[in-house]
Amino acid sequence: MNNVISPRQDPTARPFLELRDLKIHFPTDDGLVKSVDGLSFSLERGKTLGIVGESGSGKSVSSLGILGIYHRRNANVSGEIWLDGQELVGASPETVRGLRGKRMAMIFQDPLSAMHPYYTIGDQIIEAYRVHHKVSKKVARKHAIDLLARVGIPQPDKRVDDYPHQFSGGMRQRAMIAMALSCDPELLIADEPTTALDVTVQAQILDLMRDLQQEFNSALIIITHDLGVTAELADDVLVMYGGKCIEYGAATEIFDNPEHPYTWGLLGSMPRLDQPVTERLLPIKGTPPSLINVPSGCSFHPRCAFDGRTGGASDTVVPELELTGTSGHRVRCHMPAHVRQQIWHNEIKPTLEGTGGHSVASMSELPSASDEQSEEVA
Amino acid sequence: MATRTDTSAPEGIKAPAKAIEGRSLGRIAWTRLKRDKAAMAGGITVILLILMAVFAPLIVGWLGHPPNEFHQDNSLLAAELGGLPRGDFLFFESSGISGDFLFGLEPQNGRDLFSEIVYGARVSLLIAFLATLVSVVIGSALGVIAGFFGGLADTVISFLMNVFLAFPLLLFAIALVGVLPDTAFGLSGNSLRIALLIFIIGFFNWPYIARIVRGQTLSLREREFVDAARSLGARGPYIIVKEMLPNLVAPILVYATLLIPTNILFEAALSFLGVGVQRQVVGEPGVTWGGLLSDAARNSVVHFMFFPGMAIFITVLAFNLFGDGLRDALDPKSKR
Amino acid sequence: MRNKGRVLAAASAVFALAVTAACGSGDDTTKTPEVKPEFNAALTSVFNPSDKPGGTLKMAISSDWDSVDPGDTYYGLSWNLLRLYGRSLVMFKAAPGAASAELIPDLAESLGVPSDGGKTWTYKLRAGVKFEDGTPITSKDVKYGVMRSMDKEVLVNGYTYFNDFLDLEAGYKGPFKDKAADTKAITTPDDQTIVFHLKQAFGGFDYFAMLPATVPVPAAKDTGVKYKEHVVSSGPYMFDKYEAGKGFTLKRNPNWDKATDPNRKALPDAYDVKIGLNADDIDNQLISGDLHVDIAGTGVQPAALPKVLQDNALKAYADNPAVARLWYTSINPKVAPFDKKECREAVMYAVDRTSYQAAFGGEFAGGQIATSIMPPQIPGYAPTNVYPAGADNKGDLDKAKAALQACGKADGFEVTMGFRAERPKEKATAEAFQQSLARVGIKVTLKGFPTGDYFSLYAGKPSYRNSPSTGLGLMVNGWGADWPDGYGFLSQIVDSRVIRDSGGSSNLSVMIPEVDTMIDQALAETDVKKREALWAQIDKRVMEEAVILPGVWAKALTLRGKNVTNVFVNEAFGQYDYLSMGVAQ
Amino acid sequence: MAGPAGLVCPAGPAAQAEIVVTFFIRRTIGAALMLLVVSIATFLIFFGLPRLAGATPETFAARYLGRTADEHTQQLFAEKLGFYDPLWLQYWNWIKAIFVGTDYDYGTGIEHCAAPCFGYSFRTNHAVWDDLLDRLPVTVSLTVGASILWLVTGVAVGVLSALRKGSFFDRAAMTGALAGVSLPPYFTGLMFLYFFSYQFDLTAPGGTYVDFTDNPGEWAYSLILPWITLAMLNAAAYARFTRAGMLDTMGEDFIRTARAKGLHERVVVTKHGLRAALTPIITIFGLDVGLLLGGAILTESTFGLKGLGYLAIDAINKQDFPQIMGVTMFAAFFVVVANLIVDMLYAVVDPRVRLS
Repeated sequence: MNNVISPRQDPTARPFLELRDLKIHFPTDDGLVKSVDGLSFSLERGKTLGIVGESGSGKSVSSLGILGIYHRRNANVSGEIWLDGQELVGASPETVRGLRGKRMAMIFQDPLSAMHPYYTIGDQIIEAYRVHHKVSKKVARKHAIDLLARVGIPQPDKRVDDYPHQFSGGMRQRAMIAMALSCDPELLIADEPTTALDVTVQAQILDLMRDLQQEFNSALIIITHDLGVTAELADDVLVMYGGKCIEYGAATEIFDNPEHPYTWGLLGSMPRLDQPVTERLLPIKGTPPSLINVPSGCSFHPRCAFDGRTGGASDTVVPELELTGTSGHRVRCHMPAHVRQQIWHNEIKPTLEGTGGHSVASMSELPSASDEQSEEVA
Repeated sequence: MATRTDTSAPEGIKAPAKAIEGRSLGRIAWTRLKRDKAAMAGGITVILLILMAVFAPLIVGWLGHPPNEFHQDNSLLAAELGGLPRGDFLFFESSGISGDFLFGLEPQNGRDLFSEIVYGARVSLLIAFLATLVSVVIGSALGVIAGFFGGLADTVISFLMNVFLAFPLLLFAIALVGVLPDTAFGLSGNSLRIALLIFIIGFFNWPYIARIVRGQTLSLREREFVDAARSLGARGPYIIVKEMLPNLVAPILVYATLLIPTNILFEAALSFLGVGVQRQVVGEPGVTWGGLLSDAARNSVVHFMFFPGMAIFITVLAFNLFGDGLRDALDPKSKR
Repeated sequence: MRNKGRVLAAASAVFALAVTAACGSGDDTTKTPEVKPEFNAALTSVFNPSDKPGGTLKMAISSDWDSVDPGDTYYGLSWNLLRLYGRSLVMFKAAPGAASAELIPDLAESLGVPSDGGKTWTYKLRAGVKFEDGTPITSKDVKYGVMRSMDKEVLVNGYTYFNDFLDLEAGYKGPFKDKAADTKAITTPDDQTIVFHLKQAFGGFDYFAMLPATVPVPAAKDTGVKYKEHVVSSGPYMFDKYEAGKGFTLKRNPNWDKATDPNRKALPDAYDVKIGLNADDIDNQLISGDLHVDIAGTGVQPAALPKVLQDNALKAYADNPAVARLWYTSINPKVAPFDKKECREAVMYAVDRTSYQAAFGGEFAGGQIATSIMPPQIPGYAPTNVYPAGADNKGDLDKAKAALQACGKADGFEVTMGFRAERPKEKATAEAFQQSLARVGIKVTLKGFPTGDYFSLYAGKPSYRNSPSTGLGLMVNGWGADWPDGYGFLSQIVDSRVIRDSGGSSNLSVMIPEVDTMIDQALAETDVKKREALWAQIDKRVMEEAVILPGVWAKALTLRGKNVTNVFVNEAFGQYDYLSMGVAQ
Repeated sequence: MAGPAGLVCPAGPAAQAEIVVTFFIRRTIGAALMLLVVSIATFLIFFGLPRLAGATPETFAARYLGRTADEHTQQLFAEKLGFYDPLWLQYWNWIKAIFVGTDYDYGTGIEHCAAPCFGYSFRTNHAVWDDLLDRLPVTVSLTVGASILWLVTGVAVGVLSALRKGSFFDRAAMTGALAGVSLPPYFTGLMFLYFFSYQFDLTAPGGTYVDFTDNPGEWAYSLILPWITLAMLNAAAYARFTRAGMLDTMGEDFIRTARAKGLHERVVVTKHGLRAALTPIITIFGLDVGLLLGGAILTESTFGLKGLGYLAIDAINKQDFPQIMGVTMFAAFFVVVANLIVDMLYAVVDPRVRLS
C-alpha cells in the first residue's frame, strides 16, 4: 500500500505534497494510541483534498503531523512527508518551523480559542508575518490591514486593533484565514473551518476559501466531518476511519460510487437539501473505535452490517487499500468490488435517494469519540 | 420504517454486538488510583495514621510509656543541666533516644516523646476530619444554594465568601479561641476546646468548598437531565437532592480530602501559637504536635523539634499525596 | 549594632581583646593582675574591680518592662537600673554579699529620723543636688514625686505603700486631678526638709524612703503617663534617646556632682539599652561579648543553660545568685474540697517537689526546693518544713492518702489549676502537678490565662477564682520581695486585708485572721530582732494552714558580660548591681 | 461578503474611560462595604462576645489600669472610656475615631488621638495606629523579600516542570513542591534556626531585625532565614500552580496556532504560554501579598520578628482588644485593597474582562 497516490497523479512529476505511510503513534499509560496508522496520499497545487471522518479518526492529527506540530518526546512518527521535494519527517525541527506559516499554513476550528485572547488581531497577524519576513512593524501592520480587507473585514484599519473576543464568530474565522494567508502559503490546511459557524456564514467562508485558493494557487486540505463541505470544495476525498484511510478517490467518484460501508453511512447521515423531506436521518450506529485497542481485522467490522459477507476475514485480516475501477479510486474492504457495487446500487442508493435525507441533525451529533482521546493526541 | 433501527438495517451500520460493560465512576477511579504509586503510599500512610490514633493506647503500651508519665530519674535526665535528657543518637544530641524511648525524652519532665507523638495523632486527625466535615456541610449547602437558585442568594453568599476570604483567618481563629467562655453547650475543658476548634476551623474554611460546589452546580444546572427533571415537574429540593448531589459527590470528596491537610496545618498552627488543645490527665492527654513544637522552640533540643515537626509533615504529605491522586483519578482532565 | 555574623563578631571581639591587652600591658598605673573568671566569682565579692571610667555599657532585655518612670514601676530590674538617673531618699548599699541589705542615705543626708513613736519621719536633703537642667532639687520635688505616684489611675503600676500608710485627708485627689492639690501628710518646712506623717506607727519607713517614688520629679516637667518618655534625671546619667518598646540610651548628666553622691562610681560614659531582643540571642551575645548585661537578670534561657553548664570556660563567666523570690502555688480554701484542710494537706504531701524544681529549670536555673514561704536570705528566716514531701522530696504518698482519707475523698477528687499561659515554667509546673497528684487520684484540669489578666480578672479576682463554676483550686503564683525584709516579702501575699473584690492582689489564698493580727504586731514592734522573729512565726503559721505550696526559692544562672568591670550581685535585687558596673576598653 | 451585522462595536475612548471610572467606583464601594462588614464582625467578636462570656465594662477598664486599681477607679474609667454605652454606640464612636480622631482622657489631661485613630492600647497606653505603623516596616520587609523570592523560584520551577513534563526534573520538582506545601513554616523555621544559626552560626539568630535604612546589608542578613522559610512554602505552592496553569495553557488552541505560525518555541512559550499562564498567578500573588502584609503570623512568631503578625499574637495573648481590632482591620484593609488592585490589574492584563 505504499503507492497510494493521487487519483489524478501525473506519474512523471513528483507531486507538490506527498505522504507515504505516515504513522503517528502516542505511547500512553493505557497503551499505544495509533492516531494515524499508515496514511498515504498526494496533492498538487491548486487542488483541494477533503479528509473526512468522525472525531478521533486521525484526520486532525495527520494535518498537525504535516505541519510538524507534535511533541517529539511523546509521539512516534514514521513514514515520509514530502513537500515540494523536501522530506519533513526526517528534517530538523528548525527546518520544519521555518516552513510552518510560510509555505504551509493552517486554519483552525473554533477561532475564539485558537487566537490568543490577550493580543489584538493585528498583533497576531503581524507576528505571523514578521517571523518569516524581516520587515518593520509598520510594514507588517499595513500588510495585516490589507489581509483583513482581503478576507472581507470592514474597516480593517480600525478592527486591526481589536481583540479576538470583540469579533463575531464569522469575522474571527476570516481573521484566522487572514493570519494563515499572511505569508502566501502554498499549502493551506483548514481543520473544520466552518464547524463553529452558523449556516449562512459557513457558505460565505467556504466561498472565500475557494476564491483565495484560486488566487494564491495553493494546495488546500479541508478536514471535516461534514461531507457537504467536501462536496462544495474538494477535488479528491479521503475517508479516514480508526487512523487509516478506508476510501480514497476523486470527489465525484466518492459521491457517486462509494464502495465502503462506512462511506455509505456517512452519506446516509448527510442532510440533502435537494431531496424531498420524507425520512429521517440515517445515523451510523455504534461508536468510533478505540485507537488503543483497534478492533482486529477490519477495524470497522464491529459496526459493519456486512461483516457476514466477508467469509469470516473481517475480524482476522486487515484489508488492504486496493484500487477499484480505473480512476484511482481505492477502498479498504474485504468484500469483492462487484459485491460492494451491487450493494451500493441495489440496497443503499435507493434508500438514500428514495426516502432519503431530510434531517435536522448532521454528523456532529453522531455518537462521537470520547473527548479524552482526541485531547490526548493534541 | 422499523427496520432502520434494526441491526440489519440496510444503511449498513449495526450496533456493537456487545455493549461495553458499564463501569461506575468509582470503579474507574479505583483502577486509576491503584496505578498511582504515590497516591497509594499516601493512602496507606493515612490509614496507618488513623490506626495509630485509634489504637494509641495499645501502641504506647507496647512500644512506649504512658504519655503523661514523667521520667525524671537522674539516669535519664541530667538535673544538673536543667533537665536535659542524657544520651545522644546520631545528630540528636541530648535526646535520650534508646530502645526504651524511641524518640527520646522531653527535656525537664522526661515524658516519652514517642508516646506523645502517637497520642498527638488523635487530636490532629479528630479535629481535621470533623472540621472538614463542618466545612463540607456548610460549604456544600451554601454552594448548592448559590449555584442553583442564583439571584439574590448567589449575590449574598458570594459576598459572604469574599468577606471570609478577606478575614485574616488565623488571627481570627486565635482571637476567637481566646475570647470564648470556658463552659458552654454543656461542655467544658478540652472537649469544649476541641468542639470550638472543630467549629472555628470548619467555619472558616467553608468558602473553599462552597466555591467549588457553586461552580459545579452552575454547570450542572444547565445540563439536560436537570431540565428534564424540571420539565417533569420536579421541584428545587428534589432536583438538588436527587439530581445534583450524586454529581457533586466526586468534587466534594476530592476537595474535602485536600482540605484535611490544610486543617491539620491550621490546628497545628493554633497549637503552636498556644491556643490549641491543652495537656490534661483527665481522660485524653490532649497532646498536640503543634503544642510540642512550641515547647520545643524554647529548648533548642533538636529531637524535640524534629519528631513533632516530622509527624505534622508526614501526615500532611500523606493526605496531600492521596488527595492529589484522588483528584487525578476522579477528574481525568487534571491528569498529570 | 550587631555585625554580619557571629564569626565576624567573635573575630572582632578577639581583636578588641588583643588590643585591650596590649594597651593594658603598656599602662603601668593600673597594674591590676589579669582577673581569672570563675563560677560565682561575683556572688559575694566584686569581680574585676576597677575605677576606670569610660566606655558604653550595652544592656538588653527580651521583653519590655512596665515603665522607666520612677513613680510608675514595680520591676526589680527597673529599681536596680533607675538609680543611674534617679536618686531616692534612701538606697541599698551598692556592695556585694549581705552588705547590700543595709540602707544608706542617698538624696537624704541621713536615714529618716522618726518621731511621734514612729508616726512621723523626717529627712534632710543633701545640699547642691541638681536636676539635669541645673535646677536645684528641693524637698518639694520629692514630695511631688510621691504625690503623683499615688494616683493609680494615671500611674497604674506599682505599690500602694504610701497610699496605705500616709495620713491623707479624705477626698485627697492628687496632682493629676487637681493641679493645686496638696496634702498635710507630707510637709516641706524648707527646701531641704521633708516630713512624712503616717496613719500608724511604722518602724521600717526607711524602706519606703528607698522606693523609687521618692525620686524627685519637677512638677513643671511632669507629663503623666508620658513622663517616662523623658524622665528628668537627678542621678549621674540622663536620657539621651528614648524609643518606646525599642530601647533608650543614657549619657552623662553634666549637672550631677560627684561631691553630693558618695554612693555612685558612674564609670561608663554611656549606656545603651535595647528592648525586645530575642532572649536566646541575648544569651548568645553575652557569650560572644557583644552585650554586657541582660537586664532581666533572671538567667540564661533553657537553650543556653546546658551550653553554659557543660563548658567550663563559659561557666566561669556565670554566677548563680539566689533571688528573694518564691515560686509557689496557692491552694484556694474557698473551692471545694479545699475548704477541708485535710484535702489541702493531701496536695501538700503528694506533690513531687523535685518536678516543681525541674519545671523551673533545675537547681541552677530554677532554684532551691522551698520548704516554707520566706526565702533564707530574708533576715529572721527560720528553717521550717511543716509538710515534708518524703525523704527524696518526691512526695509522701502514704501521708497524702491518709490525708485524703481524713477529708473524706479517699478516691481523690477533681480540681482546676490556673497558670499564666505565656509562662512556660508555670505551664510546666501545672503539668508536674497533674502528674504527681494523679498518683493519689487527684485529677487536675489545667487552664491557662493571659498573663495581663491573670491577677486583675481571673486568679486575682475573688468572684472568679471562688465561683463554683469557674473555681480555681490551685493557682500557680510567684512573689519577689519588694525589699529583703519580712514585711517587704510577706505582707502582700499573706495579709488577707490586701485582697480586694476588684481583683489584682497577689494574695490568692491566705485568709487567716490570726496571721493578720500577727502582722499588725510585727509592724508595731520596734525591736528589730523581735520583729524578725515574728515574721518567721507568721511564715510557719501560714504554712500550717496548707494554703500555700512553696515550690522553689528562685536562683538564676546569670552571665557576666565579657569586659565588664566591677561586677557583683546586689542581694537586695538578686541581680548584678547595675549602678557599679564599668566596662573595660 | 458578510455585513457587519454581527459585529460588536468597540467603545470609543471616552466611553472606555467612563467605564473604567464606573468600574473603579463600583469596586471601591464594594471594598468599603466589605471592610465595614469585617469591622462590625471584628467589633462584635472582641467587644460583644466577651460581654456574653461574662466580661463587664469594669473588666475592660481594668485592663487599662494596673492591678492595684480599686472597683471605684475601674468604674470611673469604664465611664470615661464609654464602656457603659450601648454596643452600637461604642462601635459608632470607634468608627468615627478612625475618620475624625477622638479625645482620650488619661488623667494628665485630655489627649487627642488624631485620625486615623484606632483607639488606645489597653496595655501600652499608646495610640494603636502608632504601634501599627511602627510594626509595618518589619512585615513589609519580610513580605517583599519573601514574595520576590517565591514568585521567581516558584514560577521558574513551575514553567520548567511544565515544559519538561514527565522528566526527572519535573518529578523531582513536583515531589519537592508537594513536600514544600506540606511543611509547616514554624517547623522549617525552627529547624533552620537550629542548624544555621544555633549550630553553624551562619545566619542571624531569631528576633534580629535591622532597619533597611540603618544598614541594608544587615537588614538582608537578619531576614534571610525568614525569607527563605516563608518563600519555601509559597514557592512550592506557586510551582504547582504555575505548572498546572502552564500545562493547561500549553494545551490551548492558541498555542497550537502560535506553533503553526512557525514561531520559535521560545517565543511560543514566553510570549504566548507564559503570558496567559501567569495572569491567574499574578492574581493569587496579589492576594497572598495582601494577606501577608497584614502579618505573617507564623513566620513572625517563629523568628521573633516584631511585625504586625507578632503584634497580633501578642495583643491576643494579652487581651489587648483595641490593638487586636487595629491589627485585624489593618490586615483586612490590605486584603481588600489587594483584591481591588488585582481586579483592576486583571482588567488591564486580560482584555476580555469587561469592566462593568
